[in-house]
Amino acid sequence: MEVIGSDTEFQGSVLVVGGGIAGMQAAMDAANAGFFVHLVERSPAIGGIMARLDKTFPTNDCSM
Amino acid sequence: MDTEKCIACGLCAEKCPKKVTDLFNEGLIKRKAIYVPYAQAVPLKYAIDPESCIYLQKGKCGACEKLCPSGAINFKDRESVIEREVGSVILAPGFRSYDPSGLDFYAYDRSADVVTAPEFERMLSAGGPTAGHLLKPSGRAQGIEPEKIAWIQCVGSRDQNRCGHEYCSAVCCMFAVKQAVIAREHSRRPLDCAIFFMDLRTQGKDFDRYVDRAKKDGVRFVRARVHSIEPTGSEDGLRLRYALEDGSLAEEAFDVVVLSTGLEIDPGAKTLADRLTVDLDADGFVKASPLSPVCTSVPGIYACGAFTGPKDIPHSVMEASAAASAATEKIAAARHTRTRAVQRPEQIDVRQENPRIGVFVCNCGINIGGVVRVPEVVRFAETLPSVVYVEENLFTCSQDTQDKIVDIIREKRLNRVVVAACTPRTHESLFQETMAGAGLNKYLFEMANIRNHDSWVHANDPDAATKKAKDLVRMAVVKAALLRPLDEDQLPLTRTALVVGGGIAGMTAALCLAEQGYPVDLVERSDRLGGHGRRLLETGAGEPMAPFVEGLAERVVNHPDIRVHLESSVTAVEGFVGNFNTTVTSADGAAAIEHGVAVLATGAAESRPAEYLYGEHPAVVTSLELDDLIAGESGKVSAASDVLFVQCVGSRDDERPYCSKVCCTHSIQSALKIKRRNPEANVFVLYRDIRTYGQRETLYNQARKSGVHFFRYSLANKPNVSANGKKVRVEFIDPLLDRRFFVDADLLCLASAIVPRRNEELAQMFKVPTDADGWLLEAHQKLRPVDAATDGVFLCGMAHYPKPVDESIAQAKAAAARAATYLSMEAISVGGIVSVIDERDCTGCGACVAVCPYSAITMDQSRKTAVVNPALCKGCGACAAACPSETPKLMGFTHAQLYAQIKGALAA
Amino acid sequence: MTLKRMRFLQEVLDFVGLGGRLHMEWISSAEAQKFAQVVTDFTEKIRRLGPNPLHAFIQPDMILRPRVVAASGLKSTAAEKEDAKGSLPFTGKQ
Amino acid sequence: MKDQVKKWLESGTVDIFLGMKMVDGHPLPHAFTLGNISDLEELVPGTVRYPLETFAAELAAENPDARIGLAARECTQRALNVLSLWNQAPTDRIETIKLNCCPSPLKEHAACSYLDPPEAGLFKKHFGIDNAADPEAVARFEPRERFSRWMYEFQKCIKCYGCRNICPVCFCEDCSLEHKDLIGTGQLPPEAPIFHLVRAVHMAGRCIDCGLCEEACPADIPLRLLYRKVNAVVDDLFDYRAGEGEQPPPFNIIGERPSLEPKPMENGSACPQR
Repeated sequence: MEVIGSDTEFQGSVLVVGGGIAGMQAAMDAANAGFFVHLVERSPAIGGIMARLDKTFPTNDCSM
Repeated sequence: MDTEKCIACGLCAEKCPKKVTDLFNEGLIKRKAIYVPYAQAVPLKYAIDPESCIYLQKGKCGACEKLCPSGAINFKDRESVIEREVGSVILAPGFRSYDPSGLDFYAYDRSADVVTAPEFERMLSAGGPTAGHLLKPSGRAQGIEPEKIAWIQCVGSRDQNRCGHEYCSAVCCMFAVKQAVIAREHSRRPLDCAIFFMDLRTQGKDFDRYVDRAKKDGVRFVRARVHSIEPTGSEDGLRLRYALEDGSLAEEAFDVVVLSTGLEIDPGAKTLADRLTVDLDADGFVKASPLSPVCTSVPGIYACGAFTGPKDIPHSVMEASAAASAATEKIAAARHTRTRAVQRPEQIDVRQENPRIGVFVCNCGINIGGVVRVPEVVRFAETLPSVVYVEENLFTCSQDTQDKIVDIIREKRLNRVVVAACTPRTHESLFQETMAGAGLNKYLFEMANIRNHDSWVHANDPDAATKKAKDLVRMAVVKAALLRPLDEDQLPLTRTALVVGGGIAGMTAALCLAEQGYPVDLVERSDRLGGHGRRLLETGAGEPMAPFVEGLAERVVNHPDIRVHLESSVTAVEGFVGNFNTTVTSADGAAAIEHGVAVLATGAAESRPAEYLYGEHPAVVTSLELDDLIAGESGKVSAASDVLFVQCVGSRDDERPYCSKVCCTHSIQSALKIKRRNPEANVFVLYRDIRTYGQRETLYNQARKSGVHFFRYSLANKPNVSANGKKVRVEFIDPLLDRRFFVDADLLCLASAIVPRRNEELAQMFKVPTDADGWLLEAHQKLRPVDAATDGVFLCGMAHYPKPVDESIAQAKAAAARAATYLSMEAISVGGIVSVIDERDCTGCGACVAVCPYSAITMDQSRKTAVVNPALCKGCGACAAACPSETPKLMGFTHAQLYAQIKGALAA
Repeated sequence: MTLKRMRFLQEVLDFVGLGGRLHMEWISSAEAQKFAQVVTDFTEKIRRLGPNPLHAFIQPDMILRPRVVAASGLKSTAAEKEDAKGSLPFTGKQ
Repeated sequence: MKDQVKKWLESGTVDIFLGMKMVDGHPLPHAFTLGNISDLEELVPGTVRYPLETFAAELAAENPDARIGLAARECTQRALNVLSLWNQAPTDRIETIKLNCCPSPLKEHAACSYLDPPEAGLFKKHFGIDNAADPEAVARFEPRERFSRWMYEFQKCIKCYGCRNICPVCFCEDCSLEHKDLIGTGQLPPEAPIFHLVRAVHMAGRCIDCGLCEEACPADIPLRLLYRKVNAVVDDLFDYRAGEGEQPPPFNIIGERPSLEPKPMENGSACPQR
């Protein structure tokens, strides 16, 4: 990996931009694997577009 | 807004004088300038919209600041820049829905009854502006319900002329069908739903089944491109004009038209990408190779979700996990360096003590206290048995109250705590932490929800609310008296993984895990790695497969942390997450492998068609066989002057109702190759729906431009194939001209179905169920697409469902990421709220074994008793309900505790 | 499955004369209005059905009571069925 | 039959044969083995009914190698099927001699043996439920009357547990009917209707309609009718008949797709029903 030079120490943290379903999942997985996560979302709540959906296919589950 | 202080009481929004358009509800209703986006928002904290706030704009008002009971509002708060150093970055900015405003022929600007799909989604939602009551937008005030709704597909997708988006948005066909089904459910009257489409692209797992159900249910599917929507201004509503397949023009009136608007990238996301110098493609999506689906052009920056191409939720979730895997791979050495563990005092043993219950009743500002007479509830609680201390708090959840609770637990020697406040869903863990901080077992805690279940529901009836609060407190107290401390054991875990299957998915998963620092055993049935990847020629983007697969296999074989077992198979599996013990058998004998997690990547197979003269005539081949012919440079391909492809051979029929997902793209790629090699050749594709979803649409357009002929056939009118010397004669009906044609083809390529491998035994050993079609079943189709229902077992690649290479790789990386969340744990925490079976009372009838959804209960045949594995038990209680003699005890919810609670409820 | 179990209980309760007091509805967390409506409707329905007749049974002396009541309802053994019905021992109104 | 049993024991087809033996004029359950083969003279064939299958199950559990024989009526066979499904009786080690049903004047009324139910007395006629009635007849009463009549029956219960003790398919170690939080102790009659309804629910999909409970009941409660009803509901909902075939018990299935809709609320609900 060239961007982080061999003399720099790795940061054990990840920045996730976007708090929709993908951002949330990525943040959870990274955090649960032992990395500190900064999650940035521009709106006041996470959830993204999925939170606006009524039900989801093909199981007709509630999207909340 | 200080989110630490905000208690989401809602007073501010109630008093806020400024109303603004609610964008969450697609502008269909108004909200206040201080707001929560929606009722279930996380965090559930109010926010000020600075563009609309009167105080922030004009310096006056400030009503909310004065009213806020917790002093959470601070108008002096300013935007601040926070700098953080991070190891890697994941971009997941999502998409926005295409805005059809400019398209005059769809009359979106002119008629309220033409709505976009996201708007319709809010109209259907129970949490939306009409509370899920389906109303005609133009007649909402009068309560007029629609009788006929039309969906127009491909608005802002597959349309280069008007909106410049060549790609298919991949999700609209399914969401339109879903909306039609749900709309019919919501409507009190029979609702006529029609979907106008070009190709029905429902290629996902179980999607075609859903469509079949919709068809049976009466949703109409009309294969037509609607060219105009005209508001009639009369009761007729909207007039749709369109051309039917046979060329005749048709007209039909609808009350509401839903435009199935496609996905596009938000300009904000493009700016973000520019700032980070991440390359985007012509469509605005992140430029990524199908062979490394979540990597951007900048090392250390990864992307997932709709930002890398239009996709549905399960695929987004998969990619998100894949991105987490990729983003943490290179910084794996720094794992746990930025996180910290919690310190707690030693636990006090209270088992020999009589219950001493402390009750904390919360006012929740005025949320509870404004309705329920809290002092009266406090006095009542004092009279309850075993209660030794009762206290009223303004906010029981505040930090200073936590400290106070700890002091009181010590001072009054409390050994059970009841908090009467809001919902355990959000606050139980906080109070349990407080308990642990005071040295009490966290399971000696009980909550009574006197807010959501009481003060909010009976806001206008303080007497009833107070009475109910007492009932709820009594129920909690009688249950609390019976609570017992529950132990959680910490089991050590083996930090290694077993990957079954050495195809692209299996190798990718193995490599990702090894890069994360976890040793991997890779088991492959055949004598070499690569699987089907070795027979594929190139990816959807035209990259050659062979060097990639070769390179991948080499890296796997040479990786110090990967042990490859060729010509081996799994013959026995014991144990559970963290502690599996698997027997792998090869010609050399059996070997026991200990591992903490397992990834199943056993792939799928190409079916051998039983029709169209396959196996009887040398000109008839399958897709993969054609690939072999093309790769082998045999004269057979170059010499062919007429080549014909038949799609959906063995897919989407009665026997296999699913779509094999990759064949449309595969056949079109092969067709293009043949055309390139011999431009004079006539190439025909007989299809049912062309499913080049997402950006694969480009290939379809290329094929049409290069002169490949496409003809549609239906299941009722399948083509007829007969031998004609060295050629085969294929007869079919062209629905456009309504005439019979035949082609004497030198080569007939059958896009045969992809079928699951018959590995029920392996699935059974790992306790992973298969679905009706034989694919391995994930824990949740949307939200846990790579987890199996069994903890510590993951699936990826074709074993889960047919999918192209990029999706297989993403899913494999995702499986590695999910597996890493277990492998990085300190220990496996076992116990707590789990079921316990006393073998003296167990008759061994097996009812609990049959109902356990997590296969956590097994039958000890020698002793004839059921045994619960606490590492697998999730505490759902199904066994406790199924047992005829109430033998399984669900700790924390035992029969005795529940009966006490019921009696408490009825004691008034 | 839940649905079938509930149906089963509904049928059994109906068979012993306690029908209509059990109801199940699928309501998601996003369907607050529907929840409120269902609960309101069901409360209304239960109110119409009247108090639970079982309440008449919490007295400790009930082993004796029905015989006494029965005897009083049996002045003439040839009493018409309607009469007998009129003096059914457990109607929940007592 | 005696000859057959003798042959079985001598040839080792079975190690133990369970039957009734006449002791001082009373038929009592007895285990006939090679060791006491002379006892076979006392074997009572036919008429006596007793759930020997429960002994067979217990014996089989205690002696994992023993092969057990017994005479089986149709109901015995059904009970063995149920016990086998519930993992209580290893049917591969249990041999049966087919036995005709004991003669019963009401045989045409029921599927198998049904001892003459007592002629319903006046009280029962007016306030209770005739043991010979069928579920449909009971369903024809008005709900309030139905409730009253059932309560009349249930409150006669003296909590002798006879119904449970004689039941060939009751095998729990820890019986719910003795759960102190469910059924209070020292109270007569037991909490009506909870006692009987709990038992009825446990009988659903399990009762093999042998009628022993009703024979055992000193209070003449029409238990068989109640259990026939719960079985009918199970048949209706799950297409399952207890004692027949090898299907797993219906209440233990999870994860199937629902094939029903919730029962609509009567008197009109404002909620949109599908």
